[in-house]
Amino acid sequence: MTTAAQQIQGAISIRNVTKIYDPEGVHVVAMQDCSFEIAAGEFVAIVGPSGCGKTTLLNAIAGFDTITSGEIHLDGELISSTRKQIKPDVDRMVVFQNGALFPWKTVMENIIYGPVVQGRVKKSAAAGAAREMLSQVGLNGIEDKYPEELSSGVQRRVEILRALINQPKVVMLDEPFRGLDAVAKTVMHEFLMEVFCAAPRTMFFITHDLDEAIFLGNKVVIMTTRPARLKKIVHVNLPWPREHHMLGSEAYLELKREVLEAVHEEAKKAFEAGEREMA
Amino acid sequence: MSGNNGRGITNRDIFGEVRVEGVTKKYEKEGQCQTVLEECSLHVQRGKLTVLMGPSGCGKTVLINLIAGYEKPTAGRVYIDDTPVTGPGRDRLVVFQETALFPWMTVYSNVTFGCRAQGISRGETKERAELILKKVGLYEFRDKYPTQLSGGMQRRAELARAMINDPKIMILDEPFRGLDAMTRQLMQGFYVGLFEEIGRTNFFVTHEVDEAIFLADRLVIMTFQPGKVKAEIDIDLPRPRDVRMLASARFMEIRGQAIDLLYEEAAKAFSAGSKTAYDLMGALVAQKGACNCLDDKK
Amino acid sequence: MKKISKVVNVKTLRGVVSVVFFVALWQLVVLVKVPYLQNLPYPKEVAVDGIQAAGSKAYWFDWGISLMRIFIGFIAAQLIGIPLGLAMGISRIFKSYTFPVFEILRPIPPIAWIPIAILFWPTRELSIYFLVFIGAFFIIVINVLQGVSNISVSLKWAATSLGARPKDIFWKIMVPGSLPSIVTGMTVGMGVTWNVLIAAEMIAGQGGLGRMTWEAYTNHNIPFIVVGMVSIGVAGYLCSTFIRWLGEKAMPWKRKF
Amino acid sequence: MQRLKEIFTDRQMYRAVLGMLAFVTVWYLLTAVFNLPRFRQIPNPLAVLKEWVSFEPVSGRSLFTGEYYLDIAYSVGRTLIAFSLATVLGVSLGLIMGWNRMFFDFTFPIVEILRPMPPLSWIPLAVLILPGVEIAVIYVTFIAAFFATILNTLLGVFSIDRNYFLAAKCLGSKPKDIFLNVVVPGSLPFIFTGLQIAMGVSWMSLVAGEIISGQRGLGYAIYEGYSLFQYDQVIIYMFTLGILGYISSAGIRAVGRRLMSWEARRRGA
Repeated sequence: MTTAAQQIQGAISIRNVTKIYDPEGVHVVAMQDCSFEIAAGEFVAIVGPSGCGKTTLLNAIAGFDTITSGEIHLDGELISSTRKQIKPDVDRMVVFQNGALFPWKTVMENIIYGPVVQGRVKKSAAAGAAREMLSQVGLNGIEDKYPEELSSGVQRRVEILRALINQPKVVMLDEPFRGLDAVAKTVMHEFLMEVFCAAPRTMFFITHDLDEAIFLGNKVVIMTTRPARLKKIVHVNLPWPREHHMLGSEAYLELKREVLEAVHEEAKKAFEAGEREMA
Repeated sequence: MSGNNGRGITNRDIFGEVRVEGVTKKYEKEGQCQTVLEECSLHVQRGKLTVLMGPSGCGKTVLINLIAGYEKPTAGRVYIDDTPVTGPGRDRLVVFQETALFPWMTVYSNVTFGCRAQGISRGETKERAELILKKVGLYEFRDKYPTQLSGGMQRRAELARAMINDPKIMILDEPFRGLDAMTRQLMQGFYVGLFEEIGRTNFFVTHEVDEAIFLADRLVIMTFQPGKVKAEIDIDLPRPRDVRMLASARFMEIRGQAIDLLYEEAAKAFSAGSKTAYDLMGALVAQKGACNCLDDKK
Repeated sequence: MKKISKVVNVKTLRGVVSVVFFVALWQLVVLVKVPYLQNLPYPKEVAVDGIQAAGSKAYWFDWGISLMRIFIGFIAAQLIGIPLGLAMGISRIFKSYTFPVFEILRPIPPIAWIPIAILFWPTRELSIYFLVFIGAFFIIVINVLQGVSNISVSLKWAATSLGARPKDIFWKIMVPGSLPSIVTGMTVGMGVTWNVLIAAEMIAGQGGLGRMTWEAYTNHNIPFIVVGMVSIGVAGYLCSTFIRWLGEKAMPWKRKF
Repeated sequence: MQRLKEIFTDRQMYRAVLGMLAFVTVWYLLTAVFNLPRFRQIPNPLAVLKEWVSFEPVSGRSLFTGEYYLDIAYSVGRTLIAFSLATVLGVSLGLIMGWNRMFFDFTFPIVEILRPMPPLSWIPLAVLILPGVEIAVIYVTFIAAFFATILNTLLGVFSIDRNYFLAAKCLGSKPKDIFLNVVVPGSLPFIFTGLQIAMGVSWMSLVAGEIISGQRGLGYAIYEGYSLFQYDQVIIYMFTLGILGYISSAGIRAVGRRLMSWEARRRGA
């Protein structure tokens, strides 16, 4: 994957980003002075306590929401700041937490929605590309089904394909495998790794599952509890493609211990803060 | 954790044991007969935490309903301390999936529901409730309604509602389902701490491998339809359990073992045409990687 | 200061603008004599008539009559409908006997009962109560029935495990569990009830807001017709608000913080 | 197994039939046999049925007379016109209101002012102002359906998960695409609930409108039957209205299932 690094785009630079919701009223500081860099073609896993502002960061990068101060650049181009907010663009694709496949469209209609609505290709050409993509990952014969007829695992994969068909620079996934059981998750990891290795691009992957974060990530970014700041970045130097036997290796366990400690500390803080807030 | 609770009662009186012997459960739905459990036998040991795992649709919840007495087996028997189960009873309390707190009662009324239904005096009820609410850290929240609590607090309230009755057996059906991973882990720590302090027979059902291994004394894995026990693994991680164990070599070893067993069942489920399993195998066929790496491990 | 800025925001401003615009449009329509709509009274005429009416005893007497009819018919519908719905929801056998009959009578519009009601009940007043009752009855039964069947089994099981007897299950699980649906049913029923009452008063009534409006019609007093309509609207709105308030009081657990 | 299922459903059927028989019997006993004071006036079920299927009905209206179907045609025609108008206007207004914040802020207060007035309170004004009683009756029927449709459409738009909007945006949709691909299909389930309710109130307002304004149709026929002492006719028309109401809401359900095949398939799965 490093050989292809020259053509790969999608370097993200997050500089001193602060986000305050409802500054005049409740005044919730979701993110404070958060900065870090994501190299082009890197698989970054973001972990942190729930409600800490990971999704806020994702919304800012995707262009769904403005930020209060700071700047976010994509390949040197300003994509989000206080002065100027750039609308979501097709170079950044999002896979949502609870899934956002349109329930009223079939799998095929969902996948080709992006290319057709952008007016890039004809419907038939898009359908051909979609069919090929589906068969590559072994999902033949589901083109005419509605999402809710499929298991959540398949739904997730279709949603990832719907993002990938647009050839984005960055794919952002917000806890995409939440709620799947352990076996289904392993399959999803294989799937994601395969599509990533086939065509590396920047992946911004929010998760709560530490094994998943280390197993898939080039680096694991650990955020603090609210207001979200950068707590620690753990670089994962396991070779690609990742394989399951690595899960037992000493190097892996060492990484896991490091991440676990940092995350657990923040989770406890978040929990206590939450309890205080309720009272 | 042993029977020494200062009341001079033996272990046997406060901790129950469950024996499921050759239980079969069939359902008739739209003219079709579906065997959910077949010749299923299981032993939940006295004072131990037994965790049950299996693919979705393997009849975990049905097994719980049988033990709790909400449903009756088609064949076979369930024994609690050598007495056959005939219906629901106060010696076995169930903590349900999602939550079954009564939304129209405050935390206090929920927790004391059992005491009031059994006609225990007001003073004693109050005393017991205060003790247990303090233990689960909900004393200040006793006058709130369940919807006003966070997910983690709701689960603790439900644990308290069951524990206040001193059941001989606690049955927990995926009690932390729907919580986010972080809260879930904290709840696991909290729950395992309570178990290590009080003991009592616990029967815990989950589909999370990490959760299962982290909590269990003994891990039971079920087969896909019809459900019966496929394997039992003794978890020899030391107690008290600590989150750091999640990163221990022994933990990862057991985890790999469990996932292999579950994978086999998922494959079987696929050939049975299960919707959930379709996606596992669809991927398995296409991705040699997945198969290879499984083979590597064996 | 903060409070004021919360009340006077863009949204309320737009609301005020839209209402002012609506009244202005009304005025304009009459002024430039848009075909048919030119027969409408000016807003001012309606306002004057309304203020005049508010000062007269007869006007408030009509309010009282209508409210009393609603009250009696509606309460009767709840007293009979709620237990019936609960019984149908709890006992499947009872439901399979009664539900079909219920389903045959339900689609008949309540107003179609008017002749039979007049025929059967000895006084007009009683037949109006009956019509109001019919308007609210079917709706409350259907809602209670749905409410009971939506109560999750695990709540019943949990209660049984904790040692609750059937009596406890009924009073502590079934009744509070179906309360949200009861309130929904009452809110919807209140709307239908006013509709039925107005028709019944116009057709068969003596006194009441519907009759008042009808008399304005026979006298060709158009401004007063509008006064009647507005009065009916306000009365209906007050009744629905009252039910919602009652619902909030009865279900403190639905309140968020 | 098949047999067990049949027995089960049979038992349901058997109870339903028994329940209805009991209802008719009680009705018969009260009206025809016991000769109770108030019940005496009410026609008994046998007489009603005889009249309904008679070739030479006393009232001139039965299953075998043209008059009967003419009455039905009048009412159905009015309901159809009013209901379609309400659907077209209500759904489109509701969709735009839900989609555009500004439009919503300007129009919703007016809707809220007009909505609490029961549709039937419009009758006197409509009769006086509108050209012709026929249009007044249709207008009253329309008003009833209109508010129910508009409100449910609004609810439908508001119920759409925010993520669908974001996903559509991020896939490169323009506002028009979002409207057609997210707003419209996303609110369909609620729109159809609204249409069901609207159909119910339409029939009710229609009957009242026909009675009060004296236009031909089922409502009028009911009242006419009452004034001419043809009480059998009243009951026949009540049931006819019930049947028509049931058919029309079943029709809406069927159209809804057609348009929302994703919902139907999910339930089937």
